[in-house]
Amino acid sequence: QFEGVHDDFVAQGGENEGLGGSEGASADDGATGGDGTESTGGGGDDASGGGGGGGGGGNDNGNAGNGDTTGVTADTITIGIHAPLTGAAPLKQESFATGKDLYWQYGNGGKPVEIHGRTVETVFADDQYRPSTARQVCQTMAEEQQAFALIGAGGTDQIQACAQYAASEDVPYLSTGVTETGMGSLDTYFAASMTYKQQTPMLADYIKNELGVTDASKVAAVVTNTPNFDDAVEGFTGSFDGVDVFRPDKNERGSSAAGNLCTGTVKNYDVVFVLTSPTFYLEMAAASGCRPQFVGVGVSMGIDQVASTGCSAAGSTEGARFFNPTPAFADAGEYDPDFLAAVDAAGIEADDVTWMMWGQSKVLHQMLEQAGEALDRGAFMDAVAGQKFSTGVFPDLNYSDGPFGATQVSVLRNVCDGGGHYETDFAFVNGF
Amino acid sequence: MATATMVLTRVKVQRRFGLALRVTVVLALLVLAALPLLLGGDVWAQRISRAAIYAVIGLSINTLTGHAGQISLGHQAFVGIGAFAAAFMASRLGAPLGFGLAAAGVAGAFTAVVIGLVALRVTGLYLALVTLAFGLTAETTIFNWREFTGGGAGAFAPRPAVLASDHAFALLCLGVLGLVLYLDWRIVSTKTGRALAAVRNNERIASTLGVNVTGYKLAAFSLSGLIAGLAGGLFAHWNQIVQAMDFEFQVALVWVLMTVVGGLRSRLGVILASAFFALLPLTLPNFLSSLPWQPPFLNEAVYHVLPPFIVVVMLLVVLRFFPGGFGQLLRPATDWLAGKRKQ
Amino acid sequence: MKRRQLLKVEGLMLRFGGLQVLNDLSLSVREGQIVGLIGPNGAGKTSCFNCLTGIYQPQGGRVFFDGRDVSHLPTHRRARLGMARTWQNLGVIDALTVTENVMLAQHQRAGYSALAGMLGLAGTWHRERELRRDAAEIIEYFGLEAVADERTGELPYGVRKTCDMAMALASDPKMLLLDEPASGLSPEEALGLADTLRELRDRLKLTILMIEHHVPLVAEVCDYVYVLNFGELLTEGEPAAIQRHPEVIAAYLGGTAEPTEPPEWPLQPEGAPHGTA
Amino acid sequence: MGAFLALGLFQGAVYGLLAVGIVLVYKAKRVFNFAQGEFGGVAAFTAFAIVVGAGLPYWVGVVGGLAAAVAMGLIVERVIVRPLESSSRTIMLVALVGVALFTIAIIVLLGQPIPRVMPPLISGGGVNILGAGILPQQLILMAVLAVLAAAMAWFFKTDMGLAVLASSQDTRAAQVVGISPVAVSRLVWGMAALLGGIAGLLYAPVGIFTPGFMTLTMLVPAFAAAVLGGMTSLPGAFIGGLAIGVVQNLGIYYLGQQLKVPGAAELGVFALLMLVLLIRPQGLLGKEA
Amino acid sequence: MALLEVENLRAGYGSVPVLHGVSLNVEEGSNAVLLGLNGAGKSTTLMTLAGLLPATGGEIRYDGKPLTGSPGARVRAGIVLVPEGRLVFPALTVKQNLRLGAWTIRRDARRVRRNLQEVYQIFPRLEERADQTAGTLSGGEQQMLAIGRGMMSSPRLLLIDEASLGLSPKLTEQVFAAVKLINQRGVTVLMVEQNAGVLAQADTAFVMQQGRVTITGSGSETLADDVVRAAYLGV
Ligand SMILES: Nc1ncnc2c1ncn2[C@@H]1O[C@H](COP(=O)(O)OP(=O)(O)OP(=O)(O)O)[C@@H](O)[C@H]1O
Ligand SMILES: Nc1ncnc2c1ncn2[C@@H]1O[C@H](COP(=O)(O)OP(=O)(O)OP(=O)(O)O)[C@@H](O)[C@H]1O
Ligand SMILES: [Mg+2]
Ligand SMILES: [Mg+2]
Repeated sequence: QFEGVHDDFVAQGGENEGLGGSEGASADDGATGGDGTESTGGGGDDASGGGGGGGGGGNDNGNAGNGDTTGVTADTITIGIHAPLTGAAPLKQESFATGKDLYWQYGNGGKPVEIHGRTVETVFADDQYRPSTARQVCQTMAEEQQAFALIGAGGTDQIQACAQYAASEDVPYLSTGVTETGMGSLDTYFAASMTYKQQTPMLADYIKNELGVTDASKVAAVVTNTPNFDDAVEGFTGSFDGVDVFRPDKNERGSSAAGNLCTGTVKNYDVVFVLTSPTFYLEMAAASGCRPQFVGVGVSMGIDQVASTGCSAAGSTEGARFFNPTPAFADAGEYDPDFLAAVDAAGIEADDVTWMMWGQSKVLHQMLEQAGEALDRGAFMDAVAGQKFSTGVFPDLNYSDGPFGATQVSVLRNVCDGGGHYETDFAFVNGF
Repeated sequence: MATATMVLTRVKVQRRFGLALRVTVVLALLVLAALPLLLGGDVWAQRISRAAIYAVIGLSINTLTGHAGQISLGHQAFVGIGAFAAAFMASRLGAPLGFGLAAAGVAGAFTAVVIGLVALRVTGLYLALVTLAFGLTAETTIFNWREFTGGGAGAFAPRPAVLASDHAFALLCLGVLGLVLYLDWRIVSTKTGRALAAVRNNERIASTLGVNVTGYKLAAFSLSGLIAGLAGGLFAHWNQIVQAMDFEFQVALVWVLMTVVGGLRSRLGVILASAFFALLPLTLPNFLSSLPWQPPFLNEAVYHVLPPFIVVVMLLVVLRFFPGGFGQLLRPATDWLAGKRKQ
Repeated sequence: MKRRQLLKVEGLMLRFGGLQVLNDLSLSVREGQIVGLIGPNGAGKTSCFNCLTGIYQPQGGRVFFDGRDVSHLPTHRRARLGMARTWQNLGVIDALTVTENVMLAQHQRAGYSALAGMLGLAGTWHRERELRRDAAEIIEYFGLEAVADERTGELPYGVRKTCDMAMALASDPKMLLLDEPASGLSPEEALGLADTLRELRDRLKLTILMIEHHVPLVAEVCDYVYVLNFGELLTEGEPAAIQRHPEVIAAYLGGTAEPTEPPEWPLQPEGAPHGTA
Repeated sequence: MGAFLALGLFQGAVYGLLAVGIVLVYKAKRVFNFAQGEFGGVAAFTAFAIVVGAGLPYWVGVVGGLAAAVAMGLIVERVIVRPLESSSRTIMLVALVGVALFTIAIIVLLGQPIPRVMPPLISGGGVNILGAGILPQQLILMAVLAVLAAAMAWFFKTDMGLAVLASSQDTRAAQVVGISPVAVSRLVWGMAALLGGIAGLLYAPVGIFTPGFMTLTMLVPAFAAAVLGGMTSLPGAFIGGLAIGVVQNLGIYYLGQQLKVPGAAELGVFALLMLVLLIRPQGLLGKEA
Repeated sequence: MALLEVENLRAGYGSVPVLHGVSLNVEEGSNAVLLGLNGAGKSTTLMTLAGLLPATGGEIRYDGKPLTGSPGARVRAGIVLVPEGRLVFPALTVKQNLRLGAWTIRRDARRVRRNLQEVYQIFPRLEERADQTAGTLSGGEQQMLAIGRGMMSSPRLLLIDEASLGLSPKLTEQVFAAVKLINQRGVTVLMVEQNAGVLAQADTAFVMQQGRVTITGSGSETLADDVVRAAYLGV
C-alpha cells in the first residue's frame, strides 16, 4: 500500500524536479515575472497541477487588490516569521538566523529570488512558545516592521493566536502544524501542512498497520491540555478506540507524567502518542524507566535537535516516529537538490530547521508569484485561495476547499546512531 | 522699610516666576511623554498601554509592600486572576468591558484578601514564601483550569468597538493609571497612609495608637488585589489573548524587583521603573539590532532574558547605592517641582 | 473627696511557659491621680502595661476602664476608649517625622473613614488641615517645633522621648500609661518632667499611671505608689511611706538596708531580656 | 500508584538536598536563600561545558562545577550579602531573588535556552522500584542526601558549627569571643554553594536540564521541605524533602489523574505548606537554632 | 611596667567622635575601675580596646608593644571583653556558651577543660545550669555566664562593662566578689562601674568626662572625693 504511495510520489517528484528546473531556467534567462509564473503553470499539464493552470488563469484575470501594500516596495517584499527560541520548545537560534533568508537569498540557483522584480527580506521574532507573546510580536512585525505576510514556524497555540491577529488586520498568514479549531473561518490563513485532525487518524492506522500494535490498552496518548489539540485527540481516539489519554498542562513538567507511562505490572504501554512541548516530551522520555515506542504528529517533535537531545538522555527517544510536513533533513538532497546547492552557495551550516524554512519559503514564493506584479494583501489572498501549489519539499497543497490544503505527510524515524537525528521512513504518503 | 518692601516683592516675583516655570516644565514633560502616543501609531499606542498597565501593577505592589510593608512574591496571581476574569466575562459571557474590568478587580481583591488572611498569621520571610507558593499554584492550577482560561491556548478578550483602536485603549489605560495615582496620593496624605506607616514599622505601636492593624492589613491586601486585578483586566484586553504562561511566577519576582528599583512609596519612581520594564522587552531587540556594533552572544533568544538581567543589575545597584530607588534619585527634581525648598 | 476609679485591674495572671510573670495582681487608679508603679527589673511592670493595653492576653483577671470591662477588647479598641501609652524603648516610628508621628497618633480622632480619605471626599481635606494645626500646637507645647520636620530616627534619645509623650497626648486620651518617662533624661530634665506631669493632670484632667525607676521623681509627683515584686504586689501606699517600707528597701531600693541573711540567687529571672515589649 | 510513590521519594531527594543548603543558610544567617538552586545551576552548566563541551574527563567536570558553585557562593557573599547585612531581611530576600534571576539570565546569555543532557555518573538502565524505573543516578542522589544531611547535622555539633550558630545569634558577641563574622559568613556561603553544586551535579543527569532548572521548579518545593522539617533542622530537611516529593506525586496521582485537577503537583505542595504554617509553624522537627 | 598603656586614644561611631583623647595605665595584676556619667564614653573605650571599634588616633600599648589587630587577635593576646548588656548567645546552652568562650584556644582541649573547671568553681551556679539555654537564665546568671565565658580563653586582661547593670544590690555584691576572686588569681581587671561599692576594692580609679579621663587616683582616694561621689556615684 505504502509502496504505491511512494511510487506515486516519485512520479510527482519528477514533476517537482521539473519545477525546480524551470526555476533554474528562469534564473538562467534572467527573466522573471510572467514567464516565471508560467513555469508553475507549466505543471498544469499533470493532473496534480491542474489547479496551477487555474492559478495561471487567475493571474491573468488579475487578482482583486485591496490597496494594502504594507511591506511591499518597488523592489522588496518583507516577510515576518515567528517561532519559539525560548520557552518550552526552544529551537536553535542559529538555525533561524541562517534559515530565514536562505531561500530568498540563494534559492534562485545560488542567487536571490526575484518575484516580479522584487526580492524578499525577512524579519524574525521569538514568540517564547506563548500565544500572548506571539500576538504581540506578530503585531510588531506586521505594523512596525512592515511585514507583508507572516509565517508561523511552529507551536499550535502561538500560530492560532497570531493567525487571529493576522485575520483581524487582514495580514496573510502561512503556517505548518495546526489545529482546525477556529482557523477555518480565518480568511487570511493558509496551512502548509496537514492539520492534526487530519493526521491523527492516519497515525492510528500507522500504529496498527506499520507498528503492528492493535491492542488499545497498549497505547497511550499524552496530549497537552489545550483546546487546540482537542480535535487531534478526537481524531486519534476516533480511530483507535479505548486508548488512555493523558492531558498534561502546558507548563507542566514531563517527569510528572513518567509515572503514567511505566506503572510496572499494571500497565506498560507499547506505543505512546505524544503531542506536547519538546521539553516535556524529552523529560518524560528520560524519566520513564520503561522504553515505549514514541510516535506523534507535529513539527517541533520531528526536529533533529530534539532527536539528538533525546538520544543523549540514555537513548530514550530512539526509534520514535513522527509525522512531518517534509522528509528528513538527512535526505534533503534526494528531494530538493537546489537546497544543498543553496546551502553551499551561502556557505552555511544547514540543519532541519533550515530545511523546513526552505520549504515554507518555497511555498510562499509560489503564492507571491501567483499574486502577480500588482502585489497587495488583497491580491495575495485572492491569488492563493482556490489554488494548488507544489514544491517537493512540502506536501502538495490544494486550497480549493479552504485553508487546509495538504493531504500528505512524511514519516521520520529517530536514529541515535551518529549523534541523534531523523531519517525518512516514508515520504509524502496519504495513508497507511 | 523701603528695602524690606523691595525684597518682599522680589521674593514674590521670584515665587510666581518659579511657579510658572515649574508648571511649564511639568507640562513640557507631559507633552514629551504624550508624543509617542500622538505620533507613534498603533504599535506605540500599544506600548503606552502596556507601560500604563505595568505602572498600575507597580502601584499595586507599592500599596502592599511600600505602604503596608507586606511582601508579595505572588502578585502575578492577582493580576492573572483579574485578566482571566475579564477575558471570561468578555469572551464567554459577552459582558461589556466595564463589567469585565469590575469583575477583574473584584476577583483580584478577593484572592488577595484570602492570602491576606494567611498573612495575618505568618510574617516576613514566611509570607514571602507563602505568596510565592501561591503564585506558583495559581499559575499551574487556576490558570490551567480549562473552563475558565481555555487551557494552553489561552482565553480571548476582544475589545468592544469603542475601544477597538489601540489609541482609544491607551487612553483608557492612562485613565485607570490616573485614577490609581489619585488613590495612592490620597492614601499617603490622609490618616490611612500614616496608619499604614505605623503598621509597616511596628504593629504594636500602631495598635496602641488606635490603629486596627488587622483591618488595615486586610484593607491593604484587598486594595492591592483590586488594583492588580484591574491591571489584569486591562492586560487581557490589551493583548486580547491571555494565557497561563503570561503569569509565571518569575514575572511576579521581576515586578517586585521593578517596584523596589523604582523606589517603594515613590509614585513617580514606581511609574518610571514600571514603564521602563514594560517597554524594555518590546523595544530592546530593535534598539540593539540598530546599533552599529552588535555585542557578542546577543541573540533573539536572550532578548526576553535581558530584562530580568537588567532589572537585577539595577536592583543591586539601587540596593547598594541609593536604597530609595529612582524615587530617591529624582527627589531633588520632584521636590523642586512640588515647590519644596530646603531649609 | 473620693474620685471615681478610671482604671481597675482585678487578679491579673500572666504566664510565659513556666514563668509566672504576673500573679493575681490587682490595682486601681482614680480619676485625676498620678500613680506610680515601681519594682525591681523583671518584676512585671511592663508586662502589666502590656496586659492593660491588650498587647498581652493574660491567662486570668479582668481590666476595667472608664467603667467598662475591656478585658477582651483588642488593643486599638482600648486606645479608642482613651488609653494612651508610652514605651520603655520608645513608641515613635523612626521613619516618620515628628509631625507625621504626632498626626499618626491622632488617628482615632481623625473623624473620617479611611475610605473617605482615600477617595478624597469633601470633608476630609478640611479635617486634615485641622489635624495638622492641632499637631503643630502639641508640637509647640513640647517645644519640638525646631525638629518638627525631621525624622525621629535621627534625633537624640531625649527628644524622641519627648516626641513619644507628645504622641500620647495627641490621641486626646483620658489616661496616660507612661513606661519609665525619666529614663535617659538628665537630672534637670527629670525634674522638669514632674512639672509637666502635674500640668497635664491639672489642666487637661488626665489620669496618669507611671512606671519609673527614678525614685526622687516618683516621690515628688505621685499621689500613690504600687510596688511590684516577682509579679505580685509587694505593698502600696503614699510615696513617703513606701520609701520607708523595709521590704521595699530590701527588694528594690537597697543601699541603706541592713544586711540580712546570706544572699541567695533568685529562682526567677531578674533582668528582663533585651527588647521586652 | 506505587510508581508514583517511588518517583516521589526520589524526586524528594533533590528537594531534600536543596533544603539542606537552605537550612544551613537560615541557621547561620536567618535569611531565606532564594539563590540556593542556582548554585546547582551554575555547577551543572559548568560541568556540562567541561565534560560535553570540552570533552574532558568526568571528574574534571565535577571538580570544575563544584569550584564554580563555590566561587559563585563567595562572590554572592562578598557582593550582595555582606553589604546588605544591615538592611532588612526582606531586602536581603529580594536581593537573593535577584541573584537567582541574574544567574539564570547569565546562563541563557552564555549558553542557549535549549535543553541539555548531562551524562550520568553511572549509566545503565533503571532499577525497578515499586514499578518505577529509578536510575542509578537517583540512587546515588538519595545516598548523598543522607550522608550530607548527617554530615551537616554533625557539623553543627562541632566548635566550628557552634561558632556559626553563635554569630547568627549575635555578631557582636561572636566577635567578643574572637570569632570572625566575616570568616563565618564566607564559610557558610561557601558550604551552601557546595551543597547546591552537589545537588545540581547529581540532578542534572536525571532527565534533561535547561537554564533555571534548579530554581524554577525545585526551589519552592525545597523551601516547603525546609519549612516542613522545621527550617532549622537538618534531619527535618531530609524528611521534609522526601515527604514533599511523595506528597507532590500523590497529588499528581490522586488530584491530577483521578480528579483531573490541573497543576496537581504544585497544589499538593502549596496545601501542605499552608497546613504546616497554619497548624504547626515550627514544622515537624523545628526548634530554635 | 604597666600591662596596658593608653595614650590620647580617639575613637567614635562613623563620623561622630566620642573619645577625644583617653589616657590611662593599668598595672599588671591590678584591679582598675572606670567611672563616668552616661554617655561619657566608657563603653566606647572598652570596645576600642577590644578591637570592636577602630581607633582614629592615639596609641594603645599592651605588654609594652603597640596593640593593633582584629578582635580575635586581641582575644588570643589575652584581652577579653565582657560586654555591656551581657551579650550571651541566647539560643545556645550554658555549656556551649562557655565552649565558645574558649574559641581561640579550642585546639588545646586540656586547657579548655581546665578553664571550664575553674569557671564552674567560681560560679557553681553555671555548672548546675550547664544544659539550660542561656536566654532563659536570670539576669544575674547571664552576667555570670558572660564573665565565665570571658574567663574561658585564659585572659590576662579582663575588660568588664557594667557588670552590675540591671542587677539587684545583692547580686551585684556577689558578682563583685567573683571579680575580686578572678583578680586575685592573677588576671588584670579593668571594669566600668557606676556602683560605689566597687571602688573600695579597686587599686586604681579613672573618671571619664566627655570622652576624656579627667581624674586618676587610687580607689579609696576617689571614693573619698565628695565631688566624685556626688557627680558620678549618685550617693
Ligand atoms: N513576651 C515574653 N515572653 C517571655 N517572657 C517574657 C515576655 N515578656 C516579658 N517576659 C518576662 O516577664 C518578666 C517581667 O518582664 P517585664 O518587662 O514586665 O519587667 P519590668 O518589670 O518591666 O522590668 P524593667 O524594669 O527591667 O523594665 C521578665 O522575666 C521577662 O523576661
Ligand atoms: N552605636 C552607636 N552609634 C552612634 N553613637 C553611639 C553609639 N553607641 C554610643 N554612641 C554615642 O557615643 C557616646 C558614648 O557612648 P558610650 O556607650 O561609650 O557611653 P558610656 O559612657 O558607656 O555610657 P553608659 O553609661 O550609658 O553606658 C554617647 O553619646 C552615645 O550616644
Ligand atoms: Mg519594663
Ligand atoms: Mg556604657
